[in-house]
Amino acid sequence: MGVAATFQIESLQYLGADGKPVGELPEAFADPRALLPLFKQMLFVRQFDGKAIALQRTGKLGTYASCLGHEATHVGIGASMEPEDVFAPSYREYGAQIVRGVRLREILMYWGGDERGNDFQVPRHDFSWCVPIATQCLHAAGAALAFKLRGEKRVAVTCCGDGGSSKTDTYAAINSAGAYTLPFVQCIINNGWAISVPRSAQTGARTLAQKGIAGGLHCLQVDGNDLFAVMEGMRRAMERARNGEGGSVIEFMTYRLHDHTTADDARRYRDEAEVKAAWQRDPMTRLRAYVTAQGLWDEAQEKAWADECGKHIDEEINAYLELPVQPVEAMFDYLYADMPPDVMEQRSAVLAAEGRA
Amino acid sequence: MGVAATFQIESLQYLGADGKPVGELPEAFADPRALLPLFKQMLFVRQFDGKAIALQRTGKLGTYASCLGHEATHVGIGASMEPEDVFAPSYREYGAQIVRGVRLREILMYWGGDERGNDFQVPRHDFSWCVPIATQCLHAAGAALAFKLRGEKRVAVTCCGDGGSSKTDTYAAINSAGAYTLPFVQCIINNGWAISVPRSAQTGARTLAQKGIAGGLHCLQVDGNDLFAVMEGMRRAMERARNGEGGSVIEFMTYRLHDHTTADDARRYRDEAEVKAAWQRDPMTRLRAYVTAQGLWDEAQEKAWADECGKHIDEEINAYLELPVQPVEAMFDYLYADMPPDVMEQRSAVLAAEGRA
Amino acid sequence: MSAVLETQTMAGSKPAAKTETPAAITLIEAITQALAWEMRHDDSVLVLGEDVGVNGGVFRATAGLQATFGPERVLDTPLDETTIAGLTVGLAAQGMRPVAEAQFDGFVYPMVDHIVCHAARMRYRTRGRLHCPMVLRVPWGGGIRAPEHHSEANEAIFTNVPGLRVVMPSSPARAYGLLLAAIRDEDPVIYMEPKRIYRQYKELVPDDGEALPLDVCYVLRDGSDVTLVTWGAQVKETLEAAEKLAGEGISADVIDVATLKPLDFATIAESVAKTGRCVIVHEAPKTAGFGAEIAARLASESMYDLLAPVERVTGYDTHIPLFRLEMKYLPNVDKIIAAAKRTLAHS
Amino acid sequence: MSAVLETQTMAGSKPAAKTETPAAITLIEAITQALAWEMRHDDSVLVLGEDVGVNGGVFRATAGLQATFGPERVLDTPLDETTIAGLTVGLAAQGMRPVAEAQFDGFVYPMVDHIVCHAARMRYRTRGRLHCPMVLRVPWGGGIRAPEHHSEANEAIFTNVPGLRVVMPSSPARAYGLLLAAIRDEDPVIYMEPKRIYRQYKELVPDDGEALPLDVCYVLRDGSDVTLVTWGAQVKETLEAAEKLAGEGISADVIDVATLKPLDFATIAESVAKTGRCVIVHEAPKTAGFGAEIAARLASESMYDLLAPVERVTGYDTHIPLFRLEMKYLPNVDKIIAAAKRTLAHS
Ligand SMILES: Cc1ncc(C[n+]2csc(CCOP(=O)(O)OP(=O)(O)O)c2C)c(N)n1
Ligand SMILES: Cc1ncc(C[n+]2csc(CCOP(=O)(O)OP(=O)(O)O)c2C)c(N)n1
Ligand SMILES: [Mg+2]
Ligand SMILES: [Mg+2]
Repeated sequence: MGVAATFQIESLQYLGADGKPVGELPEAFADPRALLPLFKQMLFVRQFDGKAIALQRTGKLGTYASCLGHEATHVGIGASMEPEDVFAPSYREYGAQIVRGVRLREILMYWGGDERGNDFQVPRHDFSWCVPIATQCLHAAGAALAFKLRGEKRVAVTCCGDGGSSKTDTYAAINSAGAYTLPFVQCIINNGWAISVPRSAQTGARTLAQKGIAGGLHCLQVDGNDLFAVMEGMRRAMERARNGEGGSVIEFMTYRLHDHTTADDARRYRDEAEVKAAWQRDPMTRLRAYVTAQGLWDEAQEKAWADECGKHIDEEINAYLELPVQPVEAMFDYLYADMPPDVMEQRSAVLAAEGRA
Repeated sequence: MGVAATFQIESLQYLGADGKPVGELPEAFADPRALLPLFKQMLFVRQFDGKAIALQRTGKLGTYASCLGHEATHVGIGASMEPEDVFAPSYREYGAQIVRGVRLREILMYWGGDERGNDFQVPRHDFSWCVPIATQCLHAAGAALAFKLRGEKRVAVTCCGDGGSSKTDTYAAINSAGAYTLPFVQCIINNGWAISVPRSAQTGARTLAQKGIAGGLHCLQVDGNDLFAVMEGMRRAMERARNGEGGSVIEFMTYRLHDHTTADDARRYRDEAEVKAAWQRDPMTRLRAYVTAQGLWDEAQEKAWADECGKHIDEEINAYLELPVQPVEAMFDYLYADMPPDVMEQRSAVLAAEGRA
Repeated sequence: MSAVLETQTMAGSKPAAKTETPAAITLIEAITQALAWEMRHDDSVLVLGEDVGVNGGVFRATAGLQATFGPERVLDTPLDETTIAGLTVGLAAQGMRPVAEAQFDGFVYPMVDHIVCHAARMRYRTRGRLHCPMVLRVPWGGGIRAPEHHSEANEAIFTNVPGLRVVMPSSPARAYGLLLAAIRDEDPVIYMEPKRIYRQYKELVPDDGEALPLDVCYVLRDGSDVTLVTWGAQVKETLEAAEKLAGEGISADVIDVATLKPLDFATIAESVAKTGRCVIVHEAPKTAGFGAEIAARLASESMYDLLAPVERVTGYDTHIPLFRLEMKYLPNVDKIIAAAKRTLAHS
Repeated sequence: MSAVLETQTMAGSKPAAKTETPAAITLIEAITQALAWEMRHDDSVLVLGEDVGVNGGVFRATAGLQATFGPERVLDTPLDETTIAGLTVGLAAQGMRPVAEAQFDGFVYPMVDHIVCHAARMRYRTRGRLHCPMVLRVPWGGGIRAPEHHSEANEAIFTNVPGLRVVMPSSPARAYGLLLAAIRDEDPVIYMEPKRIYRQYKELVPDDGEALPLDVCYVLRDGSDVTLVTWGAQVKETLEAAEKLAGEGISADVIDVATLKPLDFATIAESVAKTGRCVIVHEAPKTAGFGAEIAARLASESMYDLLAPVERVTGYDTHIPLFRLEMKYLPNVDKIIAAAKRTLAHS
């Protein structure tokens, strides 16, 4: 009767729901001003998200997956990466992508039914949005393997949801990262729901962070509505990865304040009281309280920044709305590097039918 | 900086490599005579295994996967189950199957290229051998779900190897068992190798038992060459399952003493010294030392039992060898309950070609 | 195997009179109705999938079922298609009749392993000792302006696999009768649902528990000049094309294949024997789509009947585009008419 | 697209003279040779799969490669096909040229999701920003007395999927040239290896790094009465059938499709234009097998050339049996001859 192994999963929280620190802040934020650009990004993302939903509601966008409530997690993840790192998102982490350079018009193009949205001008090497849940996690592991084999000091970061943490691909990614000691960070964004299925129905595991134990990875649970915790958790994971110490799994505890997508109606399955309670832990309010208390932010600044954001967002929306639809041959032109004769023939027939032969 | 969760994985061992108890034996074996039938089963299985290999070497059997060295684990698993439980094996656990009633001729028929080997006369409800690694684990979870939904007090037990523990299906089975609190036991039989790939290359996890943590299951590591440990580990898991307390993952530490299959040559990738060392932990020698020391067994008994086994095995081998090949229409007759017309037509054409229309 | 001739043509997609009838239901409501009927009459039937419980499925196919039959008959699964497929095989092999849902066609691929290696083989492998009476429901096809991977027509993944049945209804009545048959069948059935026409029109579907055969094509319209063969959502466009062709004096047989595997080729052959011409319409890419099988059968069993080359009007050999371009990809009335006319240029 | 006419017939399976030549190699040795050539000349090429490392693969296709190129170029993977496929996509999208091995055809199903949803779509989805230059090697087909799931002919899983190429060599030289081409191609290639003929005979394959085109069928034998079309291991039986038919005064074109997708139909059509008759031979089940696509093309593009119904000699619409019965399942020389003669009964 021995003990074969023991494990402990740490959890990180720095800011209370009231925006007051609950202990010493991470070293990187000794100067609280370091926080401000990130807070502003969060505000920007939230404003954009609202406008995207409005666009959908008025028929100018297809189904859209809101990121309301995830801003601290998303922006924190993006801000923890270097440009040369590779990000493999699911479909919701605009905050991370925007920090990395993805343009709003690209986000809108994608949800507007136009593949050109995936053709990020920056960052060219990041993976695009990924609809088949958690498959991106394995692509990130593959990317991390490429970095390791080439001796590059780059890290692959990927996200999946609480639902996605049940997907076998997530496990496969975690296991490969452990087997090959890869520079890999698996972010599990636990927002409480996978469409209508609550976190509790996904698994009997007490935490989602412990999924990493199955692959021998470093595991951590952080308050995903606490930007400090997000940044500190990511810092540790990124450092480990870059130092060749291997992969991590971080569970970010947050909440999906909106419907799953604009095609969903969460009232069918989710208690309004739960949502109300979740608003009490809103990352934005919390951080605003903190920066305001620090004397770094006030209403006037918020107003000015909101206006600036609004202008930029509107420009991007206009660019999106004015974008002409792709020519029909686009559906053939990006399939193969060398177009096979049969495909070429079909392309020609389509052009001929459009009188453009 | 709190602690989100802690885990501890127990390990069980009762018998030293020299066959001497290393502590108090499990309660069930207070009377050591309880052990004898199991020891005899192990001897029987080993003798059969050797004859099966010989059959393959002389061209009378197809590729065969030997179970040499796994006897304590296999027999112990089978002996821990009730007849109404369901077993979902991989392809190697003859010991467990024989205890449950599968006949040697069925094992030989299967590896002899005849589907009738899967048509166990007993137990009718067990799953057949499963070649696509670890897929059987999910079938066991499905069976366990059926038991739970119907309110039956039955348990589904499944096995995979150390290699199979990397397979996403294993993870999926573990996760479902946790999510639905199923009467499910996942046996991971760690015999050190998955064909040529050593355990160390499969995963960064320190133990394979900890795979269960990812799904919130009860986890245990046992010495798989120690029949006491196997029986005690299984007892705990079966009890939990039958009491509605949910699923378990047990890692059995054993060793594959033979090549992967008769089609494999382990000398290409495995050190002879490692194999020699593993023989020192042979479950058979160890248990023989114990029962002999207990005065329960001697050479004469061993000889008499070997003869008895030999006779039975030869009978079964003869039954196998004398079995006529299935009629050609068998390849159509078991495809659907209601044979579609097209299949019927192909069947008729084949019969006609054989002059049997 | 005899073809069933329906009088109703469906060419006008919304028969207003029927919409008023209280019991007239849509295709997806017919699916719900069939599930409920069978769950009431057979305790071993259960439904499982992602969001099928309180949410009633993302398309509402299982709406109300959990409330009626309880969470032990309608199970939300963890988010993993491998899990769904594997559990379903295990359930079916141990005496249940699971009806699993793949949320969208594009998510069926992780299920392929368990379907092909186990569901389709269990009976064969065990010489009948175990078998897999299960249904996999797959919302299928494009044209609903959905995101990526929500618009695939991937029936060809399954049609070459022995041991499976592949079914695709195109009307509320056929959805009801075929789903009942699929659940009752002792073998695995892939039941593909043309999501574009889930709510296209209503028709009266008596809730009488009457199943339809799983190996019969439906002649939806009777003609003599050309045979139009299709399945799923394209039945609508094909009937419209036939209607327009009729306006030009060209009369077309329209066949809804409905049961792709096993294929009731006799009904198609009979029609082509009469018309001498065949246009096969499907959404999937052309190359090695299931249309190829029908054309191949014609090339071998109806060659002497053919007066014109067999035409295939299909999705192109590329991925269905995101929704801004998807209607350019799909077959449509004009393309079908053009193909029919090409066959008529031969005599 | 022009057909390549080979002079060597291969009908006698062991050209004794060649076997003596030191450089004459088997099909599987040609695969090893191609892998080694390309790894020597392109640092981004790497091999991954189960047991591909020190063991050199269960068939020895990667024998010696890890010793030569090191464990960073030849990677054993954890035992999970989803892992292999997903890692391969990630590697390919980030600048590597992975050659992944599926240990057997029956284990390719868990790879389907990543192949179909990602490898085949990466370029399309990102408008060319990312792409997947990868090869999936799949030992294919039956007839080697192997256990269950080791004998599948499942090319139809891939041939309907846009964005993929599907290749199957049937000689050492074609194995070498096609594998080089597959690795160098900028898009994902499913490279299926007829394991039954891995070691069937040897031929001289110069290790010159010369790739073959990925869209060309090979006319292996020139005839005028009937066209025999096949691929993979059945090339052997088909050539033997042609030889026997020749003995009876019937001359057959024998075409090795070699590249199923994209299909060089022109070569087949040209042959059928000459012979008027076509027998398609493949191991996979008949219904919706890839043979259907060829027959369908004939029914639409060569209808006026056909003097007889198109024949398909294939696996039956059931699973390939375990090995005691498997040879009854597979096409063979007699079945091919019988089908050819059936076509000749028409004039
Ligand atoms: C393989 C697959 N199955 C099903 C879906 C449909 N689907 C889209 S999002 C979703 C829920 C995801 O939940 P979670 O992983 O928690 O992420 P969240 O949406 O909450 O960010 C489902 C089931 C899908 N996209 N892919
Ligand atoms: C899905 C799948 N992939 C590959 C194989 C080929 N294969 C057969 S056994 C084996 C190794 C299994 O190792 P392990 O799980 O440790 O079990 P053991 O053979 O040691 O009992 C492999 C790779 C297979 N049968 N199924
Ligand atoms: Mg979620
Ligand atoms: Mg092993």
